[in-house]
Amino acid sequence: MTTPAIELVDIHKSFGSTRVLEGVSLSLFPGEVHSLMGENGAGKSTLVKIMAGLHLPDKGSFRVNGREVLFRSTSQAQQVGVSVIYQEPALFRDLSIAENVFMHRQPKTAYGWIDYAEMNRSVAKHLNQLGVSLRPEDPVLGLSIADQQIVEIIKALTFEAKVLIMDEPTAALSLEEVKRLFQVVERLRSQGVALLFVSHRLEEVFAISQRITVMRDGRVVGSGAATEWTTEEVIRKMVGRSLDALYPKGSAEIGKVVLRVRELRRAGVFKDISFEVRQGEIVALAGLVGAGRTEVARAIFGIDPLDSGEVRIGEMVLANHTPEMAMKAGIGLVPEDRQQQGLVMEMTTMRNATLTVLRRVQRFGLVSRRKEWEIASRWTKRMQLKGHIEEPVNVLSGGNQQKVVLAKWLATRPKLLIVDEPTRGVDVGAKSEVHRTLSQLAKEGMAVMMISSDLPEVIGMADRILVMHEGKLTAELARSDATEETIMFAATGQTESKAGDKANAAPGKQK
Amino acid sequence: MTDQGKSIVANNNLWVGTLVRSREASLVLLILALTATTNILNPRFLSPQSLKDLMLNVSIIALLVLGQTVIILMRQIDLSISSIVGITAFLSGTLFVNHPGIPNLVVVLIAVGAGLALGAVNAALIAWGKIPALITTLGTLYIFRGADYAWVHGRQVNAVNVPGSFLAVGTSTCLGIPLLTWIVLILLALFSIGLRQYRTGREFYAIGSNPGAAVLAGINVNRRVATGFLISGVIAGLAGALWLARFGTVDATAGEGIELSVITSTVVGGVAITGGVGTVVGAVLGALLLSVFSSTLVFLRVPSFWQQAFQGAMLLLAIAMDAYLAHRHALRSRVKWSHV
Amino acid sequence: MNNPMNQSITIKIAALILSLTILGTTSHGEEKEIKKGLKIAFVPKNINNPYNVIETGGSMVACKEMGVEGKVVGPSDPSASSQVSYINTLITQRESAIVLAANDPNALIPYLKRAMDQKIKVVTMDSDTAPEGRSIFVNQATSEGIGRGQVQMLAKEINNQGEIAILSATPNATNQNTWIKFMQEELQKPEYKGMKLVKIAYGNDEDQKSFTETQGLLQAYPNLKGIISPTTVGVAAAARYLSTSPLKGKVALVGLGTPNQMREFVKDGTVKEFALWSPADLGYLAAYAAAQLASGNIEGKEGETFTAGKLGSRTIGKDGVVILGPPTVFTAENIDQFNF
Amino acid sequence: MSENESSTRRLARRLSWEAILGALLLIAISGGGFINKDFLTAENWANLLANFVEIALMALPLSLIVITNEIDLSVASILGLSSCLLGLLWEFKCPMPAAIVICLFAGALCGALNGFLIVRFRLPSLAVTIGTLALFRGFAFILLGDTAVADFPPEYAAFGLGVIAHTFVPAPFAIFIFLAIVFWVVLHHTTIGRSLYSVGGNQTAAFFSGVNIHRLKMLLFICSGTISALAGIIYTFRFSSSRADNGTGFELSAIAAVFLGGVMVQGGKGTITGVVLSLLLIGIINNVLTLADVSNEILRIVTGSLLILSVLLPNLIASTRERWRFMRRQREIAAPV
Repeated sequence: MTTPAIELVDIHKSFGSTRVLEGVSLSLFPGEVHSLMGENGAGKSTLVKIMAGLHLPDKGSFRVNGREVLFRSTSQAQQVGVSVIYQEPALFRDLSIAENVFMHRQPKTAYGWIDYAEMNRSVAKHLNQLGVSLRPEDPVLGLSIADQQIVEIIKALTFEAKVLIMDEPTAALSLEEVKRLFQVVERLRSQGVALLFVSHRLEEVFAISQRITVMRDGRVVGSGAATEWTTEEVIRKMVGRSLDALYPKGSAEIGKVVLRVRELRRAGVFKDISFEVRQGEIVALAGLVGAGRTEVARAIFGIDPLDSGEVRIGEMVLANHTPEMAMKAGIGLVPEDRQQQGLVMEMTTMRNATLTVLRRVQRFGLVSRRKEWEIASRWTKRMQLKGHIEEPVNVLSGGNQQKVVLAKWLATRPKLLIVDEPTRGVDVGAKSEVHRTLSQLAKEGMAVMMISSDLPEVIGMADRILVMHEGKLTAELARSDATEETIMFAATGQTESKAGDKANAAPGKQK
Repeated sequence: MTDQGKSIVANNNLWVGTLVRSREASLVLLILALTATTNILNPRFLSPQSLKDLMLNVSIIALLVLGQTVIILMRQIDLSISSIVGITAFLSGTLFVNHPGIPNLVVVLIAVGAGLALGAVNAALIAWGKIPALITTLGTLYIFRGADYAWVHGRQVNAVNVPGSFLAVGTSTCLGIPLLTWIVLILLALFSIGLRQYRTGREFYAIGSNPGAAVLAGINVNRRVATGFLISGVIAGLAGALWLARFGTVDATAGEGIELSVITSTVVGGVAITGGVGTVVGAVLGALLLSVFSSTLVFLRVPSFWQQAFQGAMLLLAIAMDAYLAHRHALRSRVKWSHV
Repeated sequence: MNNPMNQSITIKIAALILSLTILGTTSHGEEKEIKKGLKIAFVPKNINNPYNVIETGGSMVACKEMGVEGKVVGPSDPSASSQVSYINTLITQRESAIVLAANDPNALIPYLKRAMDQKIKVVTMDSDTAPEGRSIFVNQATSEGIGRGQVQMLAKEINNQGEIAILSATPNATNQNTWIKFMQEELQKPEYKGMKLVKIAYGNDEDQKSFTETQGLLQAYPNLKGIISPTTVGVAAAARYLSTSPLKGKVALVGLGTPNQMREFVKDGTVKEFALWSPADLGYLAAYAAAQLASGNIEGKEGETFTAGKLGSRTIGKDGVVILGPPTVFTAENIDQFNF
Repeated sequence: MSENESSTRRLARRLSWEAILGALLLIAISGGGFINKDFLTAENWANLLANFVEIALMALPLSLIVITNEIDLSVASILGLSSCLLGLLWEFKCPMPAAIVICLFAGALCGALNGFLIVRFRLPSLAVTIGTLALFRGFAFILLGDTAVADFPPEYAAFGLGVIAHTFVPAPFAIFIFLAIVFWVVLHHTTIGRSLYSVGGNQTAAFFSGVNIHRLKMLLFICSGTISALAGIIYTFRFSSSRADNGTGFELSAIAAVFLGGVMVQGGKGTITGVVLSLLLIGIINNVLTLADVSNEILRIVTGSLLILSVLLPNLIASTRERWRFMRRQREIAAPV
């Protein structure tokens, strides 16, 4: 076998006290598409960032073409031929495609002027080779995400990239666009480029890769030629942790319908979304990243406008609503990104926790510190928050921050609580605290809608599971029918019957 | 589905293309229309003297607009230019007074050097002191003008003491166009080429368009931003020397308040205040439009007080229009659009 | 003459005063003592106007002669509100007297009254406030004489025919408005029925504003035959614009200007004649008036007389007005005899 | 980035900006008294306080605006416009109380225009208020042109000049004290204040928490317009003078005071106490320098430098600390790899 284009050996990486990578080894060979798979939080992104030169590994060796390297910046990586294409391309929207490709290294004419003709020629050549009908002079403004990725790929090609790493490039693409991307990938592979393809989508992985590596919890749990894998095996490896964590969803009395949505549509994002959530029920919304789950939640909460459809809380119909109105109707939303959307990092826990209930901390029009304290401490105590509530939240750990976000929503006493990835990036202790709280709340009659990519969590917590794929609901599974496999099949867009067959093929998992 | 997608993309490209091209075109049209209308109402509007005055009036603003364009392209702003003009204008005059017979070019070079030094103060504070450009240049607007007053203190340089050959720059013409305007036109051509044909020029656009991506592309953003403020300082220094040539008499107040006209011209000329978009030609046309506009007001005997209000309204109109077009474009291309 | 800058202005003014013909006769016998330890502050319209610098320069010479502690403070913009904070400070500093060139006839009154309540003597020079705001106003010449004289001067040049305009300083300047009032009265006379005042423009005593206002006047009123600019900044700026325009010699310009600023334009024919009193003498006289008041030698009543050094004795007229004397008319023939 | 912030925060915790300002203020007062015997007189303090009352008034709502990460450069133009409008109405024999109300209302309208453009069209407040800076000043000139109105009734002029009985506190300054207390209560002790900080700290999180950002910002700009108009009325009475160029350039002083008061440019931080202290500090420095016959131009340099230093110093301290930390980390990394 030839020398690998990139070879990672025993890479370790921690952020603070969190170990993200624990001894990962990976080799990419020229002329091969290597797929890297794993659940969210498995450590894929960190690995990609190390290869891109954005992070330095704590330990381990990194070889390019057999030579030991240490990237301190992305441009160093690019110079030795390692290019990365991210899910959201970082382009200059006001400049042309050709200029984006050649920024900071434009070819020059004899007089020292920028050689636009040469630039355009070179980009046009690549565009042609990739079979894309774009012109080099076109501005990037107005290009679809897929086309923007093409621009990034061409940028990588002009670096004469020997290694091309694509981090979930298809997450935001339509089927047609994916097809075109794959043609490009195929062409590059045949030219001897080593490709690393990070994806959740099983069918894509099997369609294009020669080699598959599966990661879980910062480790490689399986690696081999694509022909040696079956879909089921990949899924099993990905999720295959034992259900050791405690998911104490107790039985709760399922009551009246709290949330009923009908025919929700937001063009280009999701459509035909209808479901309901009842009192005491935890409904999970499962699916892959980019399937439109978060977007549905945002629309229900009034953050993004709906193109059509109806959101009904109890008897109240919400239309063109704002979060303020949604809150009045009794909805709470624990957003997916707690630092960007959930908390004001510089403010104290107390102020963050009462931000949603400002009306209730007043007395005679003024803020009563006592009431603030009462409300904030009631919920933070209940979740056993560590740390003083008059300290800014940015000194807290991820898990404790998540508890603050939960607390601020529970303080509104919502009828419906939407939680988006409630346990992402939190430690085990906080995780079970969150689960215990959610379960408790359901018991007290709250309706909970939970978005999660953590399948064991979904299965353990939910009474009912709705699965989304590419903006549509593809399955509704009762708790008793749900296995990681059934969910994953629906989430990867396999047809219903096929999902069933495959699930049956996995003995002992299906009832 | 794909065909449809592609046709939308193609449409957009066409549409954007015409839009970009049409900013300059529509400015030219507006200027022509305004000139024609005014000339019908008052035929003296297009008399040679009046045209000469018009060109002279716009020249110094247009010159400053060149520097400001570079700054705004990078999402920055330079309010201190008027104070730099004030200092360098008086400096040039003093040089003529204290060193009779000093070559004109030396004076201009010294003024430009002084502009560079003052620009360097801004550059250092913004690029390395990490103070937002607005605050820095607001502060230096004060400081430079204060220093100007403290230094000049009621003195005045009179036209008598400035050599005729230097004053000629502000008065005499070549091929019917004042020398001052020629200087601006030459610099306009140089800036146009610089921003279009050199890496540094393109990097100014890149930084304003997407600062994060600029860093990823390996551009030294700090250094480019600093370069921009140095350029702005140099231009302001030159403008100071030419201010003396144009007006002959300068005191400590030279140039006070013109930063607003310069910024308004630049923005009206299509340089987006959010960075990354615009050309120097457009910006200079913006300056010309405003100048023709104030001239029109004079010819139609509208009190000159109306000028300022019109200028403000035009600036608001320009940014509102830019925002509207950008918003419409965002809707058309269906980029995921977050509400916040 | 080679050096218009005012570094050595005091020396020159001293020389000038020595060489001046002493106006009026003095009788040294009735001269009263100036108190020791007086402090007099001079507040010009703004400190960076060359005219004001010459004027207060004269005041400082007088202070030196009298053994009085004098100082010049004031704002950098000619506005009444900026003067207020200086007046307040001077009250706090317990000056013996304040000499002021008022930027507004009314706005300063309450503050000046407060000063007088605290036994601080107030003298205005150049530009008056309403009489209740000061004890003595030291006037250049009779306002009536200046105003009517300007009209007569211009009428002579344009044969009593045609449209004329006035280019003034700030709209609230008391002296300017008084003169303009007398100009308008003079124009009512039948011999001037062929002359029509079409516009009063304001250059705010800023060089560039005056310059562009002149330009605007000529553009908006193509039939303009003459301009009166009773302010040194205005007349110099107007002359400069005219000297480079084809209208040079066709549009007559008269006004009040300093010989050094106007020399070039008189010699090249842009301006035939203009007038001015000696600003230094004005400041000198005001200083003496203030010192005499503060010494208790006079109270500012009509009919009182006091001595003013080289200028001899002066009598206080109606409303506490003291007159310096008739202005000098400068022409190509005599201008080289003057240097200020 | 977050580490940068946290080190700034840590610095802030260790040495509160208000404490630094307070110390500087004491130094300035004692220094002023030492340098000049006239400084510590009641009369001088009456002048000192009266001199910056308009700027102080405008700085109050401006602080709130900067806390929400916006800016309003048009305040001084609204002051000028309201002054002109008051003069014009008085000239047309409008009864004074009615004229005052109309002026305040006009100020509110100006603020509403700012708010509308910023909130509805999502335009950057910097660009919008540069535009309205010219527009409102232009309106002022259109209203009064080059003329001035000066014949205000003595009782109103007396209000502008007078002091509160038996104290050295000028009557207009009493309005400022009152409003400063109101703003202090609103910012630090009401839910509006809580919302303002959250919007400035993290606009997205505030929006997700149901804070009505649009309404909040709209209110702020209207408030800023109204108070600027009030400042214009006070200015007019103080000088018995209504002119189109009244208060030109005051926005710079107001902004300088806000930043010097510890309101962070990035939003989310700052207190009314800090702003009031910085206003006093600037006022005292100006007064001491004027008493020492330091010329007007030096005052400009001082104001400009204070503005820059108020942002530069915290930045420098934070970045030096950051660099130290970075270097240490680099050494740690370099070793094993």
